[in-house]
Amino acid sequence: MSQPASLLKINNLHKRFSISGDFLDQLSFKGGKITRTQEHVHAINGISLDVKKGEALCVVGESGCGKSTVARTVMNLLRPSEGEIHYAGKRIDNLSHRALLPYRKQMQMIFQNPYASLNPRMTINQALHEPVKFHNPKWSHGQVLDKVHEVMEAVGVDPSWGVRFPHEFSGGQRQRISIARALAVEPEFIVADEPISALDVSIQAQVLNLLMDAQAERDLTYLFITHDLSVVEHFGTRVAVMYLGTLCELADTKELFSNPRHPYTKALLSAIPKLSDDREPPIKLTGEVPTPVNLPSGCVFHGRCPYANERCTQEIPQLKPDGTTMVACHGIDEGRL
Amino acid sequence: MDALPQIKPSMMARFKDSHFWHSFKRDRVAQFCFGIFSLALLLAIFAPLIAPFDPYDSAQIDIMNSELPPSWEAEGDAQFWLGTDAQGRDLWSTILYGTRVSLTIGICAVMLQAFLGIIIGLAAGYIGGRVDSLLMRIADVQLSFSTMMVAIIVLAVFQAAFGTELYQQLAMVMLILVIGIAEWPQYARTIRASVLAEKEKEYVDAARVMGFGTARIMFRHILPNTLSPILVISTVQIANAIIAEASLSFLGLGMPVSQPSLGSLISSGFEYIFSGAWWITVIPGLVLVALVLVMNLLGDWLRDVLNPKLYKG
Amino acid sequence: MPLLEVNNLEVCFGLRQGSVTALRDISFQLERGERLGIVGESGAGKSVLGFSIINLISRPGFINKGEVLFEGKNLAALKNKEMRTIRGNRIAMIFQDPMMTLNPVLTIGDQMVECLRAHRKISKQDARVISLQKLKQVYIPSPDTRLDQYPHELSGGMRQRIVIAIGLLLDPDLIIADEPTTALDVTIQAEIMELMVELCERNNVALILITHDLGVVSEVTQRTIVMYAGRVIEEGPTKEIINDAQHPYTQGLINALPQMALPGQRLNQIRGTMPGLNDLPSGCAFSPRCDYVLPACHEAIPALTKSGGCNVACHLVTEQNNLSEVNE
Amino acid sequence: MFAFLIRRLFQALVVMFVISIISFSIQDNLGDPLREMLGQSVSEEQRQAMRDEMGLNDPFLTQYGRFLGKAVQGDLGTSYFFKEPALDVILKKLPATLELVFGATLIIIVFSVPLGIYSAINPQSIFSKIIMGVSTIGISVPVFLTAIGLIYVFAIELGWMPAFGRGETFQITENLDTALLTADGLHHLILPSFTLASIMLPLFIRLIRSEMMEVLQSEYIKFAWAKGISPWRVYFLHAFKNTMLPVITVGGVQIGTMVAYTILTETVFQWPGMGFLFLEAVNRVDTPLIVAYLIVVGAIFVVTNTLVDLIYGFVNPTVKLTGK
Repeated sequence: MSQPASLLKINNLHKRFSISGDFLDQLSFKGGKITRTQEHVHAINGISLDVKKGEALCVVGESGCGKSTVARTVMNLLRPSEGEIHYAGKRIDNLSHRALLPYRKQMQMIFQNPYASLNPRMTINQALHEPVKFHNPKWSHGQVLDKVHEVMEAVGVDPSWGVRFPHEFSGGQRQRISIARALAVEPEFIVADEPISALDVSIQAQVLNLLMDAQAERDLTYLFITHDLSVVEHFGTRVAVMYLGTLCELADTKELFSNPRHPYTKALLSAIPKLSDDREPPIKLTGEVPTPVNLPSGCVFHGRCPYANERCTQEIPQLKPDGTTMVACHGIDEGRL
Repeated sequence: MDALPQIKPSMMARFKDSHFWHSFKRDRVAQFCFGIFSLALLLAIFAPLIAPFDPYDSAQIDIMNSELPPSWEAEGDAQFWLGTDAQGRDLWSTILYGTRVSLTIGICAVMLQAFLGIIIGLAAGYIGGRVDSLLMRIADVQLSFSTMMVAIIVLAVFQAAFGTELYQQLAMVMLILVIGIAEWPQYARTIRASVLAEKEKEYVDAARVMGFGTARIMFRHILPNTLSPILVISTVQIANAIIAEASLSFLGLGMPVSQPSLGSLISSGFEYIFSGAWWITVIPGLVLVALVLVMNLLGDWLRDVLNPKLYKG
Repeated sequence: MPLLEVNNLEVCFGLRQGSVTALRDISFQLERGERLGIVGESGAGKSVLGFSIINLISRPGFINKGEVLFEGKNLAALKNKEMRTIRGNRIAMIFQDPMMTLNPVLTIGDQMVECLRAHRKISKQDARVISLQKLKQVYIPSPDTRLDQYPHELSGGMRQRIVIAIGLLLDPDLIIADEPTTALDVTIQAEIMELMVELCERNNVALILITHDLGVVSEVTQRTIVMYAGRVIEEGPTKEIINDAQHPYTQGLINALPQMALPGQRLNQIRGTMPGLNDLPSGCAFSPRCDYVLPACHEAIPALTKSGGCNVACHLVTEQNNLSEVNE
Repeated sequence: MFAFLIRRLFQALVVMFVISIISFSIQDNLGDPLREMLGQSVSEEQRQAMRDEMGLNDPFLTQYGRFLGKAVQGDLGTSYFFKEPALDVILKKLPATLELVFGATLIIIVFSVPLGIYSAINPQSIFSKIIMGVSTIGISVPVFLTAIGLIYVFAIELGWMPAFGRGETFQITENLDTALLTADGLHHLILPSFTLASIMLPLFIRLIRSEMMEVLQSEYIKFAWAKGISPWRVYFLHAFKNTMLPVITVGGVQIGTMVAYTILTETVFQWPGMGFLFLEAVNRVDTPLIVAYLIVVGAIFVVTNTLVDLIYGFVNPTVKLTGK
């Protein structure tokens, strides 16, 4: 499914974290023998995605499904255990710190917690000047200043507030400043990791609108990570639904909301609390959410899926096209669903 | 949204507007302690100018004047305000010089601790992995042995190896080195804990995403955010270092009697307490306790104001 | 007699800079078996309200004025010892984050049994039997092994069920749930909410659901209170509030929801942020953010007045009502 | 459990290795054993012969190996001063030091727990403020000054307590005696124990208080209140058990400090324990005794730290010592 227009391409990405501590912790004494066992959190298990230029691809899933790990791996904050990440046709996941620098200017990130994403000891001006200066060392002071003013105005923050420290701002304002910081280096691709989930409802709308305006004005491409499906309907061009480190479904937003295929997507959609009275009761999922430490065999969702059969417990389903949608489900593959 | 002053506040204006300054203005105890500490610092610095006698100059000492009580006592001599010690030195002058020695050792030792602790703590916290576990394991072992134990053993061994005479000449340097090196884990652990807490915060990720280098992130972004715990722990550590020095001197492993710190002065007076010469022990003892107490109270106040518990993570 | 009646409640926090009023002039009633939602953004005072009902506001907060009548008894004036016979027994509370609510060093069984034995004179064995039964009621798989487990061995959803089971232990008349599903995933949230409604209906328990999520409120509750900056600004049947909100803030809140805008369109936002409790504007606290502001809004705090099936605190609504009355 | 044991064993080995290296270097460089044995009157040639015979001219590693071999068998040399095996001399003094540590620990536990809890529960009360004030003064007074003060007041001025010594002891075996079983011994123990406790007590009161105050802020304590259980149970079961976790960790670290301070306490009170002996040995350059002391103290640290970790794992259910 590679197309020339894709800006970011993720190929069969895996990420594991060891949770067994050091070498000694891994040893155990069983039946008179010393054995070494290593346990891993399987945060991402073979994900392939591509983000097309100019779109907003939303990655949706519940806590622990690995969506934030995808974001952090894409931004090279984490190194993948397996797989490759290509940006504009170049492989970037194995680059050195220095070789990555040009990409840092093109790819930026917005974080979840507005209270932690700004350095408390730096004024807003310092926080915005530093990256501009760092990536444009030849710019004069005036040029840097102009750029900082421009982005501050773009996010609706009065430039005269620049002398203040982050703690003097509300959560929504801080999130605007974080967005300004990302925009300051003129990126073309932004990874937004749950940028609105820590904000109040009335502020969420403000920030979401701001992100949409910025996309229109600056021709941005987004990888938008969220747990909130209702936001996705507005924001996303396409949606990728994740469960336990794997991709269940990838579809155009409209298609996903009007005609969800994967049983998990259906359950997720039906669980969103709605204001209207006439909605169907949520699909009840049975069973416990498995931990990413001991992944279930076969389809990771089979333990909670009402339609699971023998094959689902053994064989890992592959992402296959079904109409315009890509879906990983044996049931759909077999035409049962 | 509300209107804001347009001018950029200066450092001084910002300090005057800070929570820190406001709570200092409100807190009488903090002001008092700061006053006493400043006074002690001034007296120590200008001891040679203020002291009526030079206790290091044997020409000024007359053994006939030994064990004279303070001037307000019946047998006191007006010449010696606080009386004299067993060697006939003026106690007031000796205390001034002793405070100078104690403070010098305390402050220098803490500077050494801070230097080692900050570098090791930052490295362990930010780099993590094997470096971290190795350093922290060493710190654990060293801490469980306690500074006192390490200092006593090291100083005892050196004293035995050098012989008393040479040792006494090097005493001050030895004390600074030993107290400074033996206490590094305290600093390193505190810094490491706050670095670990800071590292988790997203502003560090934001800096990494910007492509900043490790050194820049460690020193420009993380280090300023660990200043509060550093300040708190430094205050308390000076107090601890002064106590440690006094204790070592009391055991005869610290400053020699010819060049007394507050601890060795107390130690030398202890022999005479049974014969009624209480002042040689009690007066320097009170000075020592007062000095340490104000440092500890300042530390408590700083802890309340800067609230570094937040960094516990 | 209503089960719970709150009259003119005022809660203050004594801070060094002076006292800050967190709740002002709160009055409402709750019938037996009724499910009431309290909605507001963070800082609106909804959690403080929940805690002040069982008189458990953390220091330095205190009830300054007003009364909380539970079956006619004023809880705000009760002594601690008497209050203890009500907490956990007649009124149970469910907290926000199940990861933090259970004591990490005590087993689930210990934490259930102690609650029963604090209010009833029964043996440990009997208490265990009741605990087991309640765990079954909240559909915990293999409940007997859970009793001897520690909280860290269980998942978040499971822990919240246990917290609910603890709440149900003594068959209370009222459960106060403070954001019970905010820390949980959507699919788990739906389960827990359904469970709570089912249990409340089956045992005829009244529920006060404190949340910021209008969707949850509309699904669970019969009546809703909307709070803003420490005051009730609108109160009425949930359906009416959701479908036909009268206060501009409530309208804004509902319209800001992503599902209220057309897909792909900009969302309807409320400008500005909620003021802090110590720098409230004069008059209506919402006036600086309101699109329909009148001169009166800056002068007087609007009182809660009846309008249709609801009570609304808004000068605009009052004025419009007066006008239509005159016209008639 | 397995990893824990291995790690402990490893740590113990490293610690003992470091101590043995230090000890050996001391023995190797401090004082001349020949002079101690032979006196001044022996000629240089005879000395060289003796040195060769005793292996004193062997390479460092050979000598160290020999030292280690002997040490493992419990032979740490003979004290120059007492002319007895150094280890025996030290071990004979061990009970006296342990008594002191025991007395101080008892005082610390008996006072710090109730006072710490009280001042955490009622932070605003006058009594709590007094407790906190006194404990701040407490950490500011060096232990030897406390000792001097106590001697001055209770022994010299009031004459209630003996000023120094261990008093009568009860002989259990030839090498094992205790002051805990005689009235006179206990009488002598009071002042030194309080002195030794005086450093740790304020520290533990403050620690228990601050940890408990933090625990009392937690959600699960709020939930416990909301369950309507008795304050007694909330404070002493729910809060206290969680408070103890950090206190145990710190307690483990402080054992080392406590042993170090026995040296000071024993010196002031002339309490015939290991610390006092050690300081005498330092002044007499009695190398084998210094070495023996180091090794015994090292062993005590390793053992107590292991015990503290075990207790921690026992109290904290989230730590699994029993392995996966």
